[in-house]
Amino acid sequence: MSMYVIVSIAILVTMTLALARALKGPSVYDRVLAVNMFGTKTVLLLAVVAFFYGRPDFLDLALAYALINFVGILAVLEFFQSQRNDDEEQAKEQEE
Amino acid sequence: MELLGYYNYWVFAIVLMVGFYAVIVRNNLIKKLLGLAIFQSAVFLMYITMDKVEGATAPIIQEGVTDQIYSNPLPQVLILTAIVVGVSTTALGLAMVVRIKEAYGSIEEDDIIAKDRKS
Amino acid sequence: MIIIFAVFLLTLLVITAIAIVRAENLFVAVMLMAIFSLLMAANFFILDAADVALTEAAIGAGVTTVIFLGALSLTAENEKKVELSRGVAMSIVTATTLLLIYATFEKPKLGDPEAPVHQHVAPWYLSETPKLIDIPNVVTAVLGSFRAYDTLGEVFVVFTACIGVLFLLSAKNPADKQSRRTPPESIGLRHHLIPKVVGRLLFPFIVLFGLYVQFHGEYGPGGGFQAGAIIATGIILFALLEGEKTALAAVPHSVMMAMVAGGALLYTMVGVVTMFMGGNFLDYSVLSSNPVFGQQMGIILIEAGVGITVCGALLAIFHAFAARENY
Amino acid sequence: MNPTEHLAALQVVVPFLAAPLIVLLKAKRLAWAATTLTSLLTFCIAIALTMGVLDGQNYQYFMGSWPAPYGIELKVDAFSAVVLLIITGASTSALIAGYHSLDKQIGAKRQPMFFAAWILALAGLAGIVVSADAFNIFVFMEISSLASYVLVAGGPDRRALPAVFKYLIFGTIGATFYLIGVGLIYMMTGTLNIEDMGVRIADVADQSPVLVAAGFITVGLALKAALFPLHIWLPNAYTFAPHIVTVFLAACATKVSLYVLFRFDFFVFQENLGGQQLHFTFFFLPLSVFAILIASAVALFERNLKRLLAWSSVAQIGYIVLGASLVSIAGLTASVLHVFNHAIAKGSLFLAVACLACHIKRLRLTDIAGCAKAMPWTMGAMVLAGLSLIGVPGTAGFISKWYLISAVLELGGATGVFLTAVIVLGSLMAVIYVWRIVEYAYFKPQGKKPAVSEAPFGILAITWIVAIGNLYFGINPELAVTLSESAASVLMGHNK
Amino acid sequence: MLEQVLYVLSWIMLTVGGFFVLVGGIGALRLPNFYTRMHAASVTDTIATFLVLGGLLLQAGLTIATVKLIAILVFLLLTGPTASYALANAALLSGVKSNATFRKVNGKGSKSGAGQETSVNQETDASQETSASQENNEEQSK
Repeated sequence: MSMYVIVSIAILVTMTLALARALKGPSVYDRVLAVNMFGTKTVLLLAVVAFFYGRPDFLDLALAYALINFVGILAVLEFFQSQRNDDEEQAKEQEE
Repeated sequence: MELLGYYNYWVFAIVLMVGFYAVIVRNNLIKKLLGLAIFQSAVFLMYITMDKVEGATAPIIQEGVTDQIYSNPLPQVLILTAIVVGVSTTALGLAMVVRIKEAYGSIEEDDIIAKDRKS
Repeated sequence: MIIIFAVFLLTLLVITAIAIVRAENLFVAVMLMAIFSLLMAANFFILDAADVALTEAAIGAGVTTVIFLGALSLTAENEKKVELSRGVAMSIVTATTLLLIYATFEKPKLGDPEAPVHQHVAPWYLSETPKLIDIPNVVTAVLGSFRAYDTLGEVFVVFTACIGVLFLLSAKNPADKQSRRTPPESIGLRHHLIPKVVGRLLFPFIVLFGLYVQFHGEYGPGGGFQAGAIIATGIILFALLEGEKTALAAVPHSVMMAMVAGGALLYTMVGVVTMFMGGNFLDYSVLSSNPVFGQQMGIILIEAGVGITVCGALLAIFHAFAARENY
Repeated sequence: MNPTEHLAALQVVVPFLAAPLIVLLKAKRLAWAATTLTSLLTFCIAIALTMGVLDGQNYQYFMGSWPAPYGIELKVDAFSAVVLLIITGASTSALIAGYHSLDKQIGAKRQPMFFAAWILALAGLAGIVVSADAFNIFVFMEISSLASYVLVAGGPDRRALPAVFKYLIFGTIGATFYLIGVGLIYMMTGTLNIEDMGVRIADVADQSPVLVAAGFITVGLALKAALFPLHIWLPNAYTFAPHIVTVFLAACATKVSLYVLFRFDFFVFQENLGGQQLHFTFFFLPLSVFAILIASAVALFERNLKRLLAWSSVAQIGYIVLGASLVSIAGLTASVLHVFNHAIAKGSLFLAVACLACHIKRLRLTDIAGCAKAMPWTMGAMVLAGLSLIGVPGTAGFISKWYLISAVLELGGATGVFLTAVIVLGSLMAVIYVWRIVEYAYFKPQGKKPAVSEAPFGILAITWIVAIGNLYFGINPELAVTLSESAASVLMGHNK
Repeated sequence: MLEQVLYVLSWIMLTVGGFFVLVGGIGALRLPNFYTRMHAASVTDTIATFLVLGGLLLQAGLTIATVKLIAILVFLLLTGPTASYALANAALLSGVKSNATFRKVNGKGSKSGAGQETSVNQETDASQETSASQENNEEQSK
């Protein structure tokens, strides 16, 4: 039992630190990094808590989280890219 | 421990009102929708809090285990519905915001009001 | 012990909520919203609501973030710092908070098994489900049979939202008059070979996992909503990697609409068939000579309807936002 | 299957079946025809239900055959029957008018989606009315609200968009407040069925969560019903919506929220919560008086025809709530009667507006100057409906105002006299704002604009049918009065 | 005997995993610039994940849970580095410099800076430099 608690506490502390990084910034990329890290830590936490509760069949959830986290990060990247495209085009228009 | 039993409900009240504050005070329409999403999430927390039974586990019946008690399934069903309702509202609101941006060139409430006055 | 974790997570939740409201950059606010959602989902899980946690993660953290980002890229990223009638709002908000906190003190405590919620209807569900429906997941039983009419309504909420978004975003863009520029071909994450390869590798597994969640919903956490959202997320991943066009070629618009309408229709038709077979609306026991088996069959059918509609609707909404840029 | 058994469910299931099919239709006329037919069918079901209720039948329906507190129960009584008639009737007549009116406002390609949203709004509103389950009401409330946001957003003016956004924000806050209230009551009673709640709440009635729940439910539903200080979303939403949407929503949307409010309050709270009757009166009576006076006064100075009528709607909600806030059989009868009569009057007024809009683009009062010459039939219908709105004897509006005044006078004393004065004053202001429309249409010289001609026959015919309804129910009020009286006794029956 | 060994082993793996999670978290908060922080975050995504899930695997024995755990592990080990790569790539392309934030940056002024960086135009090297210097100027002025 106790080792689950230790790991959970470590994960929780790290989640807090990641949240602090997300609040602090300074750049948007730092925040995205923090969100990603927060997501993977949630996956770990869920896996550990599932064992702690003695219901390992709930690992499905952790899997779903991992997946969604990944897609979320890629969506953010696509967002950056589309913004860069916009900026480039605006710059071109200004040159013209 | 006595007071911790109410902690969830306090968090519910505070988060609810943080969201509500954003909805009524913030000028930006997307911010309003974010506030609305927080506002609705707080209600989910309230419902889910009441389903917990001490020492129970999620209401998925384990075969062969007889003395296990289970948490209340009903609030969970209700909140499943409410989550979907929430995301539907958000999506519709965002579609409106996109249209407003195209029609007015701004998503700030005071700009929109000013532009309507002019026309 | 776990409850202390929950308290800790809830504190983080409050901090995140305040940070979202205070952030001036909307992108940052949306990122924090994803954290908010994950925190909420972790809390739900700790409070024994596995199904809800799955839904909140799939829909709240996944799809909502994607839709918000889609809307952000069409509007503006920064917020003007103007606040309307702050004093009045502050007093309303404080008053209501105090009222709600006042109301907590006569509420049953967290986890109190004597609370009235656990007395009347809920024990009946827990004790009768094995007899009447015989599936382990009581949440699915209540969702699919005892309160199936609510779920039908919920499917139509999604349906309405989908129609609404399509209706709103099918209007002409007034800024289009001088056809400002040829839109950039949306080609997905073009310079990113590694995400592309990994994404392609994962895509079939995501869909497979979605199907697993769909059909395992009677036995474990999951069901139509979660599965629909997960499969939609998978296809959104595909669209992000390969570009809008390829994704639309794979799942064209007409297919999405057929899914949205077909799922809703399937659900309603199950109800109508039970009516014709002599039961009440959505009384599945008449579907088969063995009422328990009929119930299970009905639940599988309506869950399929839910999954199809949710998946189609979320995809259609995503594409409506993504395609708006190309107008 | 015996259809009469399933009538209550069919009221919702029929539009639900139709909605997905309508989305898939490509041709706009086909979509229109399908929608109108469905709406007509629901209207027939509502009539059948009303006849049954008048025969003393009590419709009770268990979804999925699960008994009441475990499954979801549907229930139709006299009160529901009145509201159902209004909803389906308004929807059908507005749709018939839409054949001519809609093309100018919404492109052909988008019409199938618009009609699907329409039928969903209809299903949602009907679902709220037939349901006897508190959470189920929330779900259907959301269907109807989301669908009506879509409908309002169909307006061609860009100002429709901020208006509908505001509508969305307020609507969602209202619905979420309702959800909080239901959650708190569920927490204390363990049930979601409204009648079961009424039974089980007795033990915990004095505890703070229940009191707070009563507050949240009342405020949330008042917000959705656009009761006076919470009405700010309404005028713009009604003004910029497509004309036939205004007909539909003005006739029933806010009234359905009032329906839920009354039902909840009279079934669950009043008999159990100590002093709830007094609270109810103290909360709603002043608000309704303000609503009548202030909203009517605003309408006096309004220049846009549709917004003028929208403000008048806010005032009329005041009358309805005034009747209910007396917590007496007479007051409630007047209230339900006014729900019915106002729906007819406002419906025909907005239908006449839709007729005007066939040829006049903007609807400021100055734009309709002198149009009575070219459009005598349209203006005739509008005058008739306006008379009913004022409450001139011989029209439906008179009956409900009469019942309202007699209910108020039952109170006796200074309050009775004061409230009578308020009602009379409100009616006088209605005279003035209706007169302003008449003055512009009949007595102002036509501007330099090109001559307008009479609206197409179809839309005119439905306008006149509804307008004559005003006369019919003014001369033959028995049906409406009987229904309202039994509705009032259903509500008050729980009060003994 | 074997059971006890496995138990001890899983105990060690979980504890060490927890340690790495913590180290990564501290690093992500404390390290001076974006790329170093990313390095710290990657520690939690790879070795820590491996150790924690591995520890759970040993606990689970041979059940359906094992399969799920392995699936999660593979998934995280595949996606974590991919996300890191893509993020670093995006940051680099938009001109986040590894030395740009070495200077003591005032935490409060950071929010407006965040908006700036995404709109940096990186058409040419010259513009990149000017924009970077502009940023520094702004940071200094705060």
